[in-house]
Amino acid sequence: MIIQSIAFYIFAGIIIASAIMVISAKNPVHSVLFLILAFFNGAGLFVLVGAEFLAMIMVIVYVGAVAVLFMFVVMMLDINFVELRQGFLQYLPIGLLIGLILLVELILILSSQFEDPQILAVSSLPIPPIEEVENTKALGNVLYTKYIYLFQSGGLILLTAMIGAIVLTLRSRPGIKKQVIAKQVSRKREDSVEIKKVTPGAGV
Amino acid sequence: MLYISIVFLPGLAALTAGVFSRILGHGFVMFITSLSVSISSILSFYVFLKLIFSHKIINENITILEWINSGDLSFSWSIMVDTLTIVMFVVVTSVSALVHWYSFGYMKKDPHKARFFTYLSLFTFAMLMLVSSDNFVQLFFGWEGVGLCSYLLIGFWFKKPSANAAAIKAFIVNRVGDFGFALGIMAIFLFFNSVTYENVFNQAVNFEGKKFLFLSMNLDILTVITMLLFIGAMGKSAQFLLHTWLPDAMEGPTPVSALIHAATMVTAGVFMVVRCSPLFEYAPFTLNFITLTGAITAFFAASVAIVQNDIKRVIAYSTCSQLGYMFIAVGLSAYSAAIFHLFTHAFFKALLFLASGSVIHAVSDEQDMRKMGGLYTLLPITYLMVWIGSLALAGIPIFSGFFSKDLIIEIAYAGSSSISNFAFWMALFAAFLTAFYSWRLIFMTFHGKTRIEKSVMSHVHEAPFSMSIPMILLAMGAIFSGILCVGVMTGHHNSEFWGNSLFVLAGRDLIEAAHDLHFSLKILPVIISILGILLAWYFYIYKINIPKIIANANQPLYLFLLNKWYFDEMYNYLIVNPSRWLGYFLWKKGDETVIDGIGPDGFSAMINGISKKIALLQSGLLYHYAFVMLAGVVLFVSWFLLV
Amino acid sequence: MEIGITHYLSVGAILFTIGVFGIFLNKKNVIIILMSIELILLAVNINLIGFSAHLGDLTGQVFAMFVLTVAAAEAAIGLAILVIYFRNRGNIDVENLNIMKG
Amino acid sequence: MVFIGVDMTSWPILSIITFLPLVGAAFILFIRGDEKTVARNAKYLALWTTIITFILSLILWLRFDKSTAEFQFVEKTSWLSENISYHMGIDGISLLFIILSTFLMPICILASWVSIKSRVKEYMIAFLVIETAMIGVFSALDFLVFYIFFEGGLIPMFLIIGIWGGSNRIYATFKFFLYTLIGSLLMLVAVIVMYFQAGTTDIPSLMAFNFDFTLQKWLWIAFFASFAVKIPMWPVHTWLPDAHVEAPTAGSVILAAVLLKMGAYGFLRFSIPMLPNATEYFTPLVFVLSVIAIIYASFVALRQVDMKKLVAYSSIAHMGFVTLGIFTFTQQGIEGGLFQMISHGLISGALFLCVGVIYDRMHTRLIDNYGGLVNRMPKYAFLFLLFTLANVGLPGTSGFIGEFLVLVGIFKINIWVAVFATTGVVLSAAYALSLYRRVIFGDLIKLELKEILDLNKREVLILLPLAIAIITFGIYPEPLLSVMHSSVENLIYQNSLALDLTINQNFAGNR
Amino acid sequence: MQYNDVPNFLPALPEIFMSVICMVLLIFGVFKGNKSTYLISWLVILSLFLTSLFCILGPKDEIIFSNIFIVDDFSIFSKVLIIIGAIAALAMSLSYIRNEGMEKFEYPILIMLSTLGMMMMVSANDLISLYVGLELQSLALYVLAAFKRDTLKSSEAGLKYFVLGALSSGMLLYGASLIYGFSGTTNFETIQAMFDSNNEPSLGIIVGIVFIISAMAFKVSAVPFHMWTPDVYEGSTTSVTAFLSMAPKVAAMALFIRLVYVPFYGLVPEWQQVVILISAASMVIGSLAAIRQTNIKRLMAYSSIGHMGFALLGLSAGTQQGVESVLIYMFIYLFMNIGVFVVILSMRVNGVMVENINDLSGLGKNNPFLAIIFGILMFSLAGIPPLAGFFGKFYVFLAAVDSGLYILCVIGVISSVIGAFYYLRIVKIMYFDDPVDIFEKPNSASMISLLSISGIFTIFFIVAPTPLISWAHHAASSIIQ
Repeated sequence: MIIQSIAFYIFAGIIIASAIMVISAKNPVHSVLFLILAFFNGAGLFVLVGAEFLAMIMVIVYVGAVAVLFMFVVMMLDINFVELRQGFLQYLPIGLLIGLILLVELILILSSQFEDPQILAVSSLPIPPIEEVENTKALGNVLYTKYIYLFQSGGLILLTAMIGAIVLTLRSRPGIKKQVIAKQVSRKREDSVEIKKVTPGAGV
Repeated sequence: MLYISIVFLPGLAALTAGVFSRILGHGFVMFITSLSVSISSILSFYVFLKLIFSHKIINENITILEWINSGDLSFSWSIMVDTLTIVMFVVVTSVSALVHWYSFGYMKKDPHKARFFTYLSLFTFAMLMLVSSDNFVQLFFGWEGVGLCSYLLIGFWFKKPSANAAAIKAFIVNRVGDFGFALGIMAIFLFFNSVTYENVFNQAVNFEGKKFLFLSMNLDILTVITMLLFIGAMGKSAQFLLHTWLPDAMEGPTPVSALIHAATMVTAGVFMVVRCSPLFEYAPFTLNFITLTGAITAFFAASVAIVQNDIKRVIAYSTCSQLGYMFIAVGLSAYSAAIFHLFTHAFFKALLFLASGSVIHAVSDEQDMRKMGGLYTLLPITYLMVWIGSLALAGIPIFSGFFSKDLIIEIAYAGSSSISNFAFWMALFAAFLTAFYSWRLIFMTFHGKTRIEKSVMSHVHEAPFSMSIPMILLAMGAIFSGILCVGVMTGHHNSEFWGNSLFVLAGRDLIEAAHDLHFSLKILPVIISILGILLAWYFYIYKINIPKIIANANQPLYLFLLNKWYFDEMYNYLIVNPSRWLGYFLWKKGDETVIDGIGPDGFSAMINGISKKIALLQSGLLYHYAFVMLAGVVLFVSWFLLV
Repeated sequence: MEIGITHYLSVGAILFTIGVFGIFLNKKNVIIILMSIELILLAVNINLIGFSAHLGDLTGQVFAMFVLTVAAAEAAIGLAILVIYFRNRGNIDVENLNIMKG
Repeated sequence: MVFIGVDMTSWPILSIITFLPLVGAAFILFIRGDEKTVARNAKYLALWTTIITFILSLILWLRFDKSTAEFQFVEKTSWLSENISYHMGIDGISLLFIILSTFLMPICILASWVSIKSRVKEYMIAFLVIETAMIGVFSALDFLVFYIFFEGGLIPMFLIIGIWGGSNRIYATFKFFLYTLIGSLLMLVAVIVMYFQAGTTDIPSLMAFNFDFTLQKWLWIAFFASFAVKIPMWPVHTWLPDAHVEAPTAGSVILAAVLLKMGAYGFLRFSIPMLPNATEYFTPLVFVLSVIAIIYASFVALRQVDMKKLVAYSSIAHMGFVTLGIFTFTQQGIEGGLFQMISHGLISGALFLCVGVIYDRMHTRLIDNYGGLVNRMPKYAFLFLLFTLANVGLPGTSGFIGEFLVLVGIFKINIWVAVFATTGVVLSAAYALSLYRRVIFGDLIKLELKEILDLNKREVLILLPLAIAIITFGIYPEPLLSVMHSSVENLIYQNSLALDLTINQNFAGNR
Repeated sequence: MQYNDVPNFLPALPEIFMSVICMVLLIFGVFKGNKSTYLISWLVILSLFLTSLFCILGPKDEIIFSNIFIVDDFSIFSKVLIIIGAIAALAMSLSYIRNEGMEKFEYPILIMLSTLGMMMMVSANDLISLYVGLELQSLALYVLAAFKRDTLKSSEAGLKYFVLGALSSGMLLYGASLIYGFSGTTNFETIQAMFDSNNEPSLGIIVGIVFIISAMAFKVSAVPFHMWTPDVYEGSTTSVTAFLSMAPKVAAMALFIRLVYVPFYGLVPEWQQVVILISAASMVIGSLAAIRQTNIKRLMAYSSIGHMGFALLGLSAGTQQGVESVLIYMFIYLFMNIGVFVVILSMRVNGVMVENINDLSGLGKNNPFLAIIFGILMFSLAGIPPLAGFFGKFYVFLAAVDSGLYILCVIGVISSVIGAFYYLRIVKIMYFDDPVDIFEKPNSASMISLLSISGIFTIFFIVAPTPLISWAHHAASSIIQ
């Protein structure tokens, strides 16, 4: 138990610290790196409560795909870092105030009024004991059966994202030479070679 | 049918004239109107004579058409004929007919003759409707109708701004009177639940001394009603305070002054009070008030008349003064005397006006007496007419005024109250002034060296027959109407003549008492008048410079009188100007600044301002948007946490 | 001290708040905003997983999985939009993001 | 009466009259051709539509049973739900307004015959639509149907002022529209509240329903917001002068003659019978506002420099009499108020037409730009005089009957109010006659007026019927008054019953 | 735990049909290239039409996919409305996208995907399916908003929409997580059942509801979550704005209704407070801010904020009457919007789009047909009888008064007067001002027929209002037990 507690506090602490760094780091590259750190620790928290599959996904999807995508974009966009981070403090007080009020309220509510799960006893999809069915399998069991609708919808969402990303960013740049094999193959001699009679002494 | 023709002939004539004037032409219009009024006049005389000689009281009521019928308020267009009506018929139609004929000559050169005659007969119709009404509303109809015609005729020469101003003034001042009159009618309906004379007068006795609560005051019902009615009469009959329109009304053509502003319309107030005698009799306070007003008017108008220079204005103030006499009589319950004076006055005052019209006509529309003089050789007939009229007005024996006016002075003397005493002295003094200004007029106009410009002098001519014959006829009336009718109208048996058209409470009748007065008192007014004539002679023939000296010595008094006691100025200062200012203030400040400023304009300005601020809030910046969203969430969460 | 649901929720709440801060306190760089959104989603996931464990109910985990899926898709589209914005504008300053206002 | 051999009783004659103009408008919409042809055809089509509508509406008058207070020519079809139906019918209170509307429409069309030069087609359509709205308002027996007509009329009026109006028309038309809109929306809320209380928006049923006193007060205020603006009462009157000044002549006529009456009609049809206790409670307020309106507007009218504005302020003052009369609950007062409305419709319409006549010639409405018109325009001067005098309330014209009955009624109830209201009689003479004097009388000095022409045949044709009506009803008002009697009696009777009932309830409660 | 039985797919036929068609058309487009956009658009319209037929004719009152997908009258009503909006938006943009040079075959496909998302939203019976549907439509919309990728305005609109949309989904998720945690389930009906017995909801639930409502308010663009609307409406290319203002609004409103009326039906007093506030704020801000706008799209954005405020006024009633009124309102609003956007899309002078309100001046003379319909629509949007817009307002007020929300009604009255001002301003510009530029006449038959449909509906709704009302009545009664 103690170890669990210590682990929790470490993970939580790092998450919060790195989250703060994400939004306050001067260099966006650093931000991305801190984001990755936060995800890693999030995964750790997931593991602590037995959601191993999600922890894995977290690392794979977020760190492997999303964060790298971010990094890629940050690198790709030629941003002048020197100008950034100015005027951060201008609206800070009121912003902080509202944010803190929200935080205090949330924690107040969440910590004081929590009901016992036994009272609720409505758990519609009980987690099977880990000894019988491991987390990944349990998820798999419902994902393709009970939640097939959601699963398919998720697919549609990803399809949309794909279409979106393509339609927005794909550019057919004029002036860039592309290889068109069919064109190359169908090229005829007459198209490219012209025979001219050259009068001597007159040049072409 | 007879009565209906008397009343409606002029009306029909006016209608025909109005509608077909373009097709039928001036001559026809003038002829048809004059003819119909004359027929109606002859019929009136026929009825009048029949009444006198048959010794039968006439009391008829002919309903013509239902007018208003709403709940328990119901009355009709109808013609009610009794002695009072017949007397008024005679006065109205005869003077009107003569004025019509007179106008043939007087208006010969005017391009709008047809319109003039139409108005005249329309007026006659309205006046006849007024006197023959059987209910207060029809009375009011006639009342307003004559006011309208008066307005139209005063402003007949519409190109003259002063004429237009005078016309409007006449109408509006009359409306002030009507304000009281209308309220009076409403009060009558409120208490009597009817507006027909018959019902009202029959109930009057039940209301004697009854009070009603108004503004935590116990007011006597009949006093209130009669006071309100009398306010109407004051306006129409140009009594003190509401008299200011009458002198200005002289802007109209002279025949109009003769008909409307001397003989008929202005006496409508007297007629109305007399008609309502059954009500007034039970309201002693009002009667006293009437006497007082009459007395003050008689004196006031006479005092102003002595310094006026406009020939018509002198006569106008004289009219005003004479109306005061009539009200003195009315206030003392001597209704028959009042009507008698009305009757005689109609003739001699119309005569005076027509004669003065003749003078004005002769001197190319000049009205200022200071620019006349020495005309008697040139206008002998007119001169004679003015003499007859003045003698009648001054109350010199044999002439009609002697019988009627002196009777009123005697009645005033015979009355026992202090009010009647006051009225007596006022009337006496006014009689003196009357004689003075009448002869001042004669002397200034006809005697002495002429002050007329040469170019005008060459055109001076005596009136044509069309003008002189009506004058002569009127002169007959001025001379003989008194002596012929005094017995019938105010004699010992006058009640047989009047029938129930007049009502006097037992014990209030002063006519008998007046008859019994000592001879010295009877002769007193005459002496006073003669003194006035002599004084006028002294001032304006014998020592011509005296008036100037006196005027200069008493400059303030002179100016006070010359400016008619400064009434016009006072009204301008107290009522007209503040009204204009108030109108402007309410318009510019009230409507535009306050109501629009706070209401629609202010509201839209406010909305615009808010809209501007909201637009600023929409800064286009992402973090502001996010911040607002979050603030919204925080607000709602806090709401649930705290509430 | 026993680590209970409250702890997880607190971490979630703090992360959520930080994510929100990242959106509206950030003045210069839109990319940070996109990352803040990821933080918010992480906070939600922590909540969901925490509840799932607390309730002994698998639904939370399923939910979290779809959140993850969508988050990936969102990131892709977000970055794509960012890229075209950059192409048009030449920078990704938040303060310049206001040609439309009022 | 049998009309073209068909028994009329089985016809939905009210609906026919109401929607006939709309049919005409639809026909006009489909007129094609070059501009001139379209304009001419549109004008004639509109004219004939309105004339036929007028003739049909006369059938209503002829067949109207004066002896009963029941609604007549009733039609009922289900519409939104069982309790919100298309219900039409008229009684003695509404009949005359329908006649007034249909009577004035051909006149308005004729009045616009030459003065409207642009978009004639649209203009005629707008007028026909507004006619439907007007007739609908007065014949609706369902509150929602009433509301739709009541407010639907705003649209064409907005366009009429906005498109064919004067220089400041935008301000005026917005002010008019928004002012009236806010009032009527509040009324809509009140209607809905009533719907939930009584379960229906059927007017006869609502009349029979007893609302709680507190609720009545709120409902009354909401109604008042709508009707007071429409009448308009002081201090929500300022839209009227602006709207009148900017509206084209025929628009002013409709506005003054009919649209203003909708407010007072609303009081009579809704406030008084449905909310008797609240009406009684608020009567002093109405009296005070009406008296202020009469005196205030009269004073303001004294100083106007614009003819239409002057007439507009005079309308405000005259409508003050109407509200006074209505809230007296006496036979004379209410009948006087109704009569005053009809007569004011004729008179103010005529006055606006008169102003329009010279505006068409000179394109100015400023009084100072005129003077001495009688020299060139005797016919005009005569008719204008007649209307001015009717406006002043001279006995013998219809203006007198209304004012007199109202004053008689109000005198019974409250002498002070009567005294103050009567001052309006004096003031009206002052402003009306001074207008007349400044425009008509005097010498014709202004050069630009030297060539002004007198009324042409068309203008005489427009003004003469009004003049005849004003005089006829002034001398013989019985045809109008007799129509009202039963309905007004019933209104007063029901009102007193309702008040007695409350008194008894209170009495019982106290015991 | 075995789920071997084959689920009943039939009720989800419309959605399945659509996703299949989507993919088919996508492949078709990939092969045919952008030239096929026109054809694909018509195919999308056709398949959307078929979908709506499936919706109407298909089975109803079924809950499938283990209680996360529901088909009832309410969802059918909403779906049909959404499809009408989508078809209209697509039909009116056909010539537009060609003129603007953005003929890409993805355009109709994205619209279809977004529509699919909306249909999934309104059929959601579970927080997860809600989220998934919502995201599907949102993601497609983000892309659409930025679709004209080579203009700064469009990309900025996309970015703003995306960031704020993501924030709002974050809020939704956070709220959903709280609901899940405090109720132990994500299923709507189970949640509802909880509050039937348990009268005192925990604060966690309430905060969750607040978060979810905030997210919903964002989707329907209600104040204070409205700030994106004007910018996105202005920045997006006009045909997308047209789409944005129609179908997603209906879908979001339908989802909003389902959320507050199904899972949180037991908590009416709680959420009512929030909805009343955002409704009042939307009505007021929407009408106030619109007054000063000069860009017609921006103006329509504020107008839609105001209208959503009115719809929420009905929603806040918390009764079946309320739901009915919102449905009627949305239906009428959608039809009016069709006409409005046809006109905005026709605002083209010399081949260039114009968006300034003043560009409309003199339309009454230049193009009477366009102007008369647009004018009628403006009056209708202002809620003047006898036009359809009035009935929307009437029913909303009816519901609100029934629930005793008098003050809210008065606020509604005042803001509709203010709102009337700016609608009238447009009429004024069209009819009272002198013409400047002459628009090219909308020559495509689809535009003219859409405009006519919108106009005819608006004018003649009064004649036969009953079918819509009874349909809305059925729909409303299907979600309230």
